[in-house]
Amino acid sequence: MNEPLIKDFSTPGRKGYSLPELDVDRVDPKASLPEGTVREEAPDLPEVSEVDVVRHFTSLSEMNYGVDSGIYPLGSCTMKYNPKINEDVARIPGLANIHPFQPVNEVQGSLSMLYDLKRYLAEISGMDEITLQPASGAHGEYVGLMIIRKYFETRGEERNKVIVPDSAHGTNPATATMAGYEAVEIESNDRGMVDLDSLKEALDDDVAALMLTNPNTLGIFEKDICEIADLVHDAGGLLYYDGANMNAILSYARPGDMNFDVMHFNLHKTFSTPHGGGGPGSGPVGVKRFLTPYLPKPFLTEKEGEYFWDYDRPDSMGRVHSFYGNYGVMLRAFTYIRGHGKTGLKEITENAVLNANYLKAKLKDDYELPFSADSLHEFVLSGSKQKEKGVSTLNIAKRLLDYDQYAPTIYFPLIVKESMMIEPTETENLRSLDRFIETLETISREIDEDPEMVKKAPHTTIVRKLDEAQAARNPDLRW
Amino acid sequence: MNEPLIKDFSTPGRKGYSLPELDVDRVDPKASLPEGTVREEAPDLPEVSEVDVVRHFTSLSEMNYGVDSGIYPLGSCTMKYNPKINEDVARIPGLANIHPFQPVNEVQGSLSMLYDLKRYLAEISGMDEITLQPASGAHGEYVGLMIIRKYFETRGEERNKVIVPDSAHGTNPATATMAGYEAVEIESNDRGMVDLDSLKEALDDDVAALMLTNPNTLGIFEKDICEIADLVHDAGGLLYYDGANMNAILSYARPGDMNFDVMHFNLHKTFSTPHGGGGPGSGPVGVKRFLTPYLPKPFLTEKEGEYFWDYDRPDSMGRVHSFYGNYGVMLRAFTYIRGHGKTGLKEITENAVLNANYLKAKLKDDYELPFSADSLHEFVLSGSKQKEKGVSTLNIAKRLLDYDQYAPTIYFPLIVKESMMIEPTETENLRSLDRFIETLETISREIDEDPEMVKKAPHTTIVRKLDEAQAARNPDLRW
Amino acid sequence: MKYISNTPEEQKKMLSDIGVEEITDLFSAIPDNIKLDKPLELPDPISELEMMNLVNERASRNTDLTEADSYLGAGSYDHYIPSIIDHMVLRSEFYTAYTPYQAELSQGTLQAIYEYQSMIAELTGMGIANASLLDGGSALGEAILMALRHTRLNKVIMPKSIHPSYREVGRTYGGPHNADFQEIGLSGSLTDLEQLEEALDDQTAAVIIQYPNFYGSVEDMKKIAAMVEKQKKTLLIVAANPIALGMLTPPGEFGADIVIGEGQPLGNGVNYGGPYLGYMAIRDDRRLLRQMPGRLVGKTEDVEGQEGFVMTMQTREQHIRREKATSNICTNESLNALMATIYMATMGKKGIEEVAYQSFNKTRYLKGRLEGISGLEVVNGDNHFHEIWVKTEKPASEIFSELYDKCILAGVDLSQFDEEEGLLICVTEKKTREDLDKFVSAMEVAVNE
Amino acid sequence: MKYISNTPEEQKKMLSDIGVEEITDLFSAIPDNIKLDKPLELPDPISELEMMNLVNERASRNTDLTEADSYLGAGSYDHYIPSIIDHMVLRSEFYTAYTPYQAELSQGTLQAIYEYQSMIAELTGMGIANASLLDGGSALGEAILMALRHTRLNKVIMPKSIHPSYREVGRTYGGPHNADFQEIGLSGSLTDLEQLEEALDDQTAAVIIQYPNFYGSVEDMKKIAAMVEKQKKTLLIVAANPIALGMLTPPGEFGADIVIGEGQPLGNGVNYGGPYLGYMAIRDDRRLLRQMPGRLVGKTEDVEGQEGFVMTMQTREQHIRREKATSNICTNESLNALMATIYMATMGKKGIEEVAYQSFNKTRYLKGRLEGISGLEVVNGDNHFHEIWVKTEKPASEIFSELYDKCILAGVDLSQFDEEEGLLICVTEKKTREDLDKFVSAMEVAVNE
Repeated sequence: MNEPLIKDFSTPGRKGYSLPELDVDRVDPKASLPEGTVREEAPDLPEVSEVDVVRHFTSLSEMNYGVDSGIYPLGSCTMKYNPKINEDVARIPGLANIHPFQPVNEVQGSLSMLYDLKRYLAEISGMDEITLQPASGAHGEYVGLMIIRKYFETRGEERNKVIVPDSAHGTNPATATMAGYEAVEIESNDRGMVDLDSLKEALDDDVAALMLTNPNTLGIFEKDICEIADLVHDAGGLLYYDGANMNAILSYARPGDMNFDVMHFNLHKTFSTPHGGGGPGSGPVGVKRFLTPYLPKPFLTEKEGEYFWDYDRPDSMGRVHSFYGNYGVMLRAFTYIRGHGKTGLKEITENAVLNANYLKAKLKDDYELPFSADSLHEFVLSGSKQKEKGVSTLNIAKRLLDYDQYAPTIYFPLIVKESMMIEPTETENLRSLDRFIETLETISREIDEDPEMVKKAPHTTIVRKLDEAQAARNPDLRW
Repeated sequence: MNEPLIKDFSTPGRKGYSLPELDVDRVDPKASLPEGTVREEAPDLPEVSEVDVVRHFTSLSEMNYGVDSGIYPLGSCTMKYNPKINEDVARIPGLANIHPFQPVNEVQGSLSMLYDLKRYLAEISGMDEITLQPASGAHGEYVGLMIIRKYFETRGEERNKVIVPDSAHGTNPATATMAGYEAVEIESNDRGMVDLDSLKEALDDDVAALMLTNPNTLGIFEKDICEIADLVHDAGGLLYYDGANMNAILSYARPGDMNFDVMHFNLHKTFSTPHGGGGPGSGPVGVKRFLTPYLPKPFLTEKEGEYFWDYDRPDSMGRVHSFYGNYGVMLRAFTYIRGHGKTGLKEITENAVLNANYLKAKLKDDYELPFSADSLHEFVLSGSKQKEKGVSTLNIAKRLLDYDQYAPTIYFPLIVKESMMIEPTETENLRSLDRFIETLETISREIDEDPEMVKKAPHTTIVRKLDEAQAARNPDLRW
Repeated sequence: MKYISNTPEEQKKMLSDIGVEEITDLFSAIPDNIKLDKPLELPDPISELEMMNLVNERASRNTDLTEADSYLGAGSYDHYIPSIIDHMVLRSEFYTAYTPYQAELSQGTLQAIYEYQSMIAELTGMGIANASLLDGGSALGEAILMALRHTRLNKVIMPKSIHPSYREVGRTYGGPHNADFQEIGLSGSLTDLEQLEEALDDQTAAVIIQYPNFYGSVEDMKKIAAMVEKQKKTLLIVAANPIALGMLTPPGEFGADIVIGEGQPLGNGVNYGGPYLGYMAIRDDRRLLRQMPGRLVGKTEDVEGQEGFVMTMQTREQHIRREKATSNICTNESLNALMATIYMATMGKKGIEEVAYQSFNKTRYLKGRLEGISGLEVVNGDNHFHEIWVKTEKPASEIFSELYDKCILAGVDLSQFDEEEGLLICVTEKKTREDLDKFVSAMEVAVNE
Repeated sequence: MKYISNTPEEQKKMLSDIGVEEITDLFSAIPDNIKLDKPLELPDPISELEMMNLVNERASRNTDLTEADSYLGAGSYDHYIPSIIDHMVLRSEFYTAYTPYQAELSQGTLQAIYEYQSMIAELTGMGIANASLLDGGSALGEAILMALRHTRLNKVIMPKSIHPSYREVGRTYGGPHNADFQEIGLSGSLTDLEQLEEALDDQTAAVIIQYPNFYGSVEDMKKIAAMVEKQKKTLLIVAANPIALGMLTPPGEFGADIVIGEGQPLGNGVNYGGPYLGYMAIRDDRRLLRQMPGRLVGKTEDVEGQEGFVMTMQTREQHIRREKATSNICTNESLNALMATIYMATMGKKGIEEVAYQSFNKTRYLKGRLEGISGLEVVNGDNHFHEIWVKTEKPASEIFSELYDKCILAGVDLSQFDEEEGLLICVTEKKTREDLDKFVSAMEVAVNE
């Protein structure tokens, strides 16, 4: 049932495209372009019909699993249902079919939506100003650290380190490096939270910032956040909030109120813009007032009801996108937030947390719960008990696929062995949660009864377990 | 892997809809409506969330096979690729979002498209006038016979019979009955064509019309069509053309030139509007000039560049649709015909006929070809050889499904035993045709080697062979 | 635009395998005297890009409902359509499939139809619903034929309170079968029940009632049903607006034998009148069922005992029964029925009730405000669902055109049907109070100017 | 709007299973002093219907490209997008999926990316392409970082013939890593090669060339490549327009080390600048590959020997390598890459060539006609692909606004970048001769008025 590659459908002379006849003279570019710059032979792309293309990609889609297929409990990824109306809004010709170089007076409708989105995000987060330019979460982190960098630069302070807890996403340390910082890892304590002593030890006048997710990747709220903030601020550093877990706290707590100075949002998580199989995302950054001058340019501004891009930002950290960021994603997030409004966001968080706690309550007997602290929208189990029977978390994940359900995030956070990070989101219904519970219970039973079978999973998927080692050893990256 | 019924997802109080708050007073209708006409309890429809609905119907769609899934060789159904752009055109708000009671001056754009479509159909068929009102092929047949009825009525002739060849679609005799005629069946000759002697015998002054498909349901062109037409006309009857097989003759021959008086088109076959799992279709009817007065009303007319509906049609056969027919389907057919234009339609027919003849040439060794006459866009095989080995055409059809291909039309036409009526259409590519051939050859081999296995097919489909007898005996038609 | 895969080289190979030289050789069976010897007189082919430009230009010649505030109804209703419907319908496994002849590869379509049948039956309070018919008008035609066959009588009482186009279709269908149509006049905006009682006798095959009726009012169903019940053989056919059934008592509770109607209001766009879907539901009666036209989907089991769905009772249908079939219908409106199914599922119990009540209450609000305008009469009084019949001294056509200048489509001018005068004004849940107030102001000016 | 399934009863049941009373109890870990004690100051929730009205009103405040004849380009190009792309992308299995962590349930995304990588590699003439980056500008930033890491040098030659925004992004990315950017001036519409030669030395990590360059002209790639080749370590980074590669020699043939660019012209709409996709391709070189940022998909086999696809070489990436990763990139632009993949497949060999040639020839036609206008200079001469740089005596802003009155978006006013003056005019295959003639007439009036 493998689908061939699109090139395998190719036959010389077959056409899938449709273009008007050229209605002007055809001239030879070789006559006027620098020698050797006109290609002799057209690029060897497939020659297929429209029918071939449609069937091929329809078939590929059927080899994929999306949120519309069922539960997608990837911890920290917030795979919630993507409302269809957001797709409609992003496709309204008057909104989609505008060019980034149109003068601002021609695009006031869109700018008003972006401006509103900024105001919403500021209110939701308790931050003062927002840039929408970053095109993904990691991009947002990068912009955030670059703002911090510029801030210290302007003040003439040299600070070279960024502290990152060991439970942090891999993007945090990688971002620190990219922004020219040295990443310093600190350990978590036995309750899964930032260890204050380790933090104190790491803090010195070389520290530019602490990057933190709250609730953290264990789903646990860092209760000591106010103390943490004070410690960092007292050491002259700034506090960076990784917004990956915002779905846990909408309307309940705000990074701004926790004294974070900079943060990023993941519109494709919290605000339900589709992940698209790995993007596009969007990672707006929020800052406290004193950091506003350092935001990327251009900066969206309003004056007397007119919206425009301000390029005159002498202290800006610069630019990270060719244009203004992932506009189409912003339209979707605008729709989502505006539609939910004042009361809806709170319900999102409440039900996300309820669903996660329900799963946790039901699963903690069959699987080890390494940290017992209260958790919010997600929680982490360990497959250690099962590992003792020879079945790894990877095997469990693969076995879940046989039951037509996606697996949790596995082997992350690194501080838990055989970890499974589970985030159901608010859009799963009880039936689907119960089915997930039942399946994990079944797998636990299967591990007792027939561990070899589980180790060989998946059995019913379109391909069985794939050899990743071979793929890395002998990279076959193109046809 | 069964998908539950949508009601099985229902929980009291769950909501999938989104409506504004009522912004006027809410009054009790009981106060003003006749006693007993206000229901006490809302209808017991499912109470589910939007996510439930989306997942449910996404899942149902995955349990279906469409043209985008692969070959769909249903004879006489012309299951060709449905271009996506036709769907886009039919959804342009300026075209889709108009109300049937808007005055004609507000909908001139749409009326111009319908009028152009009529002109195209007239040119393609060689008929003089067209009505677009019938909403399906059978509806078109009905309108056609009612036009004939009205014609004879107006002339004061009483004619009560309609002749139908035994190879005709079931709709033909049923339509005759519905239009108040007695259907008289005549036999085909041994070459699969209308038997002229039987025809002569059946013809008398009680015959209103002969209904004919050309090429007929065997894919064979009725060579004697001119003589047939003369015979019918000489007997005072009219000639009706069933347009189901128009894909065989575009740009090669026209019913009008064959002296047919009335005909219907199947826009959802020849002109590639999607069948939608059994509709919507559209069955425009074309007539020769002398029958124009009898066309349904309202009748789309043009005067000095303005288009309007003419209701003043005193001799009209009446009306068969609440409005003007399946407008959305007409837009798609307009796009298809206009896009292909003068040269494209000819290529359609040529390749449809080529593909069918290629299949026939390759398959006639393994399966019996009961009529050897040249055939056009489709052909009929018989599973008689296989039947002798205990495997029926139904079994063969079901076995095809195991290879993820749709089956041909089976047990039709009735004049061939164990018949398989195969129409690949022009949009199948050689790869897909070869795969179909290879699969039928494989099945033929399987029948020799393991007939029991074939008889138990399908094996790999989402459900296995379903008990139709039980369904009819104890009808379970709702939850 | 072109959707052919074969390249010239492939064509050559295929021709050689077939054993002919040229493609044109394949057409030798067509006699020369009728073989077309010139190209069709059609425009030249164009590309997708040119096509989009062309159709957008045509669209720009229309005024669509996003450009005007529409109060048009009369059988085509502009309700809000949840976004998800088109997303689901664009799943090509649904829309590019044929009638589900091979059930095993068509469980999606079949199960959706089964769900459709179930929900239509529930909504109408009837026992059995079919898989859809062509539209509301033709569904009435089919219901009439069904009644003629079932009762073997031929008088059909078809009041003038029924949509004029539906009556036309009904007459067309009944014509060849000697149906004797009796029209019953109006009393205000309602069927004249005295006339009805008089016309009704033991020769009556059917009484047809529209619910709410064409003029927007709700007939006294109890009284009518009681009259019909007196005639043993006579069938009560109700043409019901399915959205209204979110608020109105289902016809099944009044003893209707056949309920038909236009399914368009259930999640289908106005689309200039089509494609829509006719629905039909009947009492749970085996004899009636055998007379029912159209496809039926039933639940059954496969060889392993697993549940599945098939088309069933096909012996009623043309492809099996040929000239003895209950109808010639073959293609129905499956995709539109799917849209209705998704609509009913999405709105659910509370949603369909809310749509009905909002439509009713907004109509009531408009009615109340319009009644304040002198020179304007609302014929319905307080008996309406979501349409009202307004009479003014000025001809409706003038009022319509004055409101059109303010981008308001004021309602359907009844004079076009040659029976009554006035405007038929429809209000759905899509209207806001602000819209309605604007309408009233514009109407005030137009009526009294 | 609301997408929550739990009903109050279900919530109660779940809370009781968890062992708490109220939902708010689940939030007790949040200290009171930071717990939000008031509702967010956001508007009230609205329904889908209200939302559509709201966003349509906003849209009406824009002038979109269907309302004006646009000659805007400068990195965002309005090519024809085949209808099928959006149909395929709306398959929810694609757009509602996450990064393909579980390969066995993600073969669709993975195979599509493998096909994308293959076609990008083919188009650019390079050995290896990654699964996409965020956009053209950030792809340049990543390429610069890659060159710094690979060469351990820090001089980066970035001529002014490169898109000003890309240069800004490049400077941002390079900043923290002490990149020493050297800008090279223009000679006409081309990079001043003498300056380039002068600046290029053995401390140079990379030379960046845009192809065609920002002003629409095609650099003398052979000459430049020869210069770069003289410096052993220096990498040649080419920022190429992928559509232009339907006509222009692929950078791989000139020995480019890294080719990056904006993938938007491949079947992605202009969309006010995003989401787009950055593409990146490199020489088939294991050392370079280890420095490559972004996802890579490779072909492999399952336990039964069946072919399949996985994300590979992940040890370069942040989730494995953390602070030592080649980039922090995680989410890329998979869905946009899918659109590009479908575009490349649909257009194919001949189609992409035809788009390129049509764009080129229509630009040439316009250029020829514009040159006939006195007071107007085309800086490019005959060296252009589908953009030309036009200088007039009148300020470009005045010309732009005069043509805007005729519903023409005359081009990008270069003065906004503070380096040069004039209009950058872009012509794609979507323009007709008639459009171009109208443009010329309008320009004639505007220039000479």
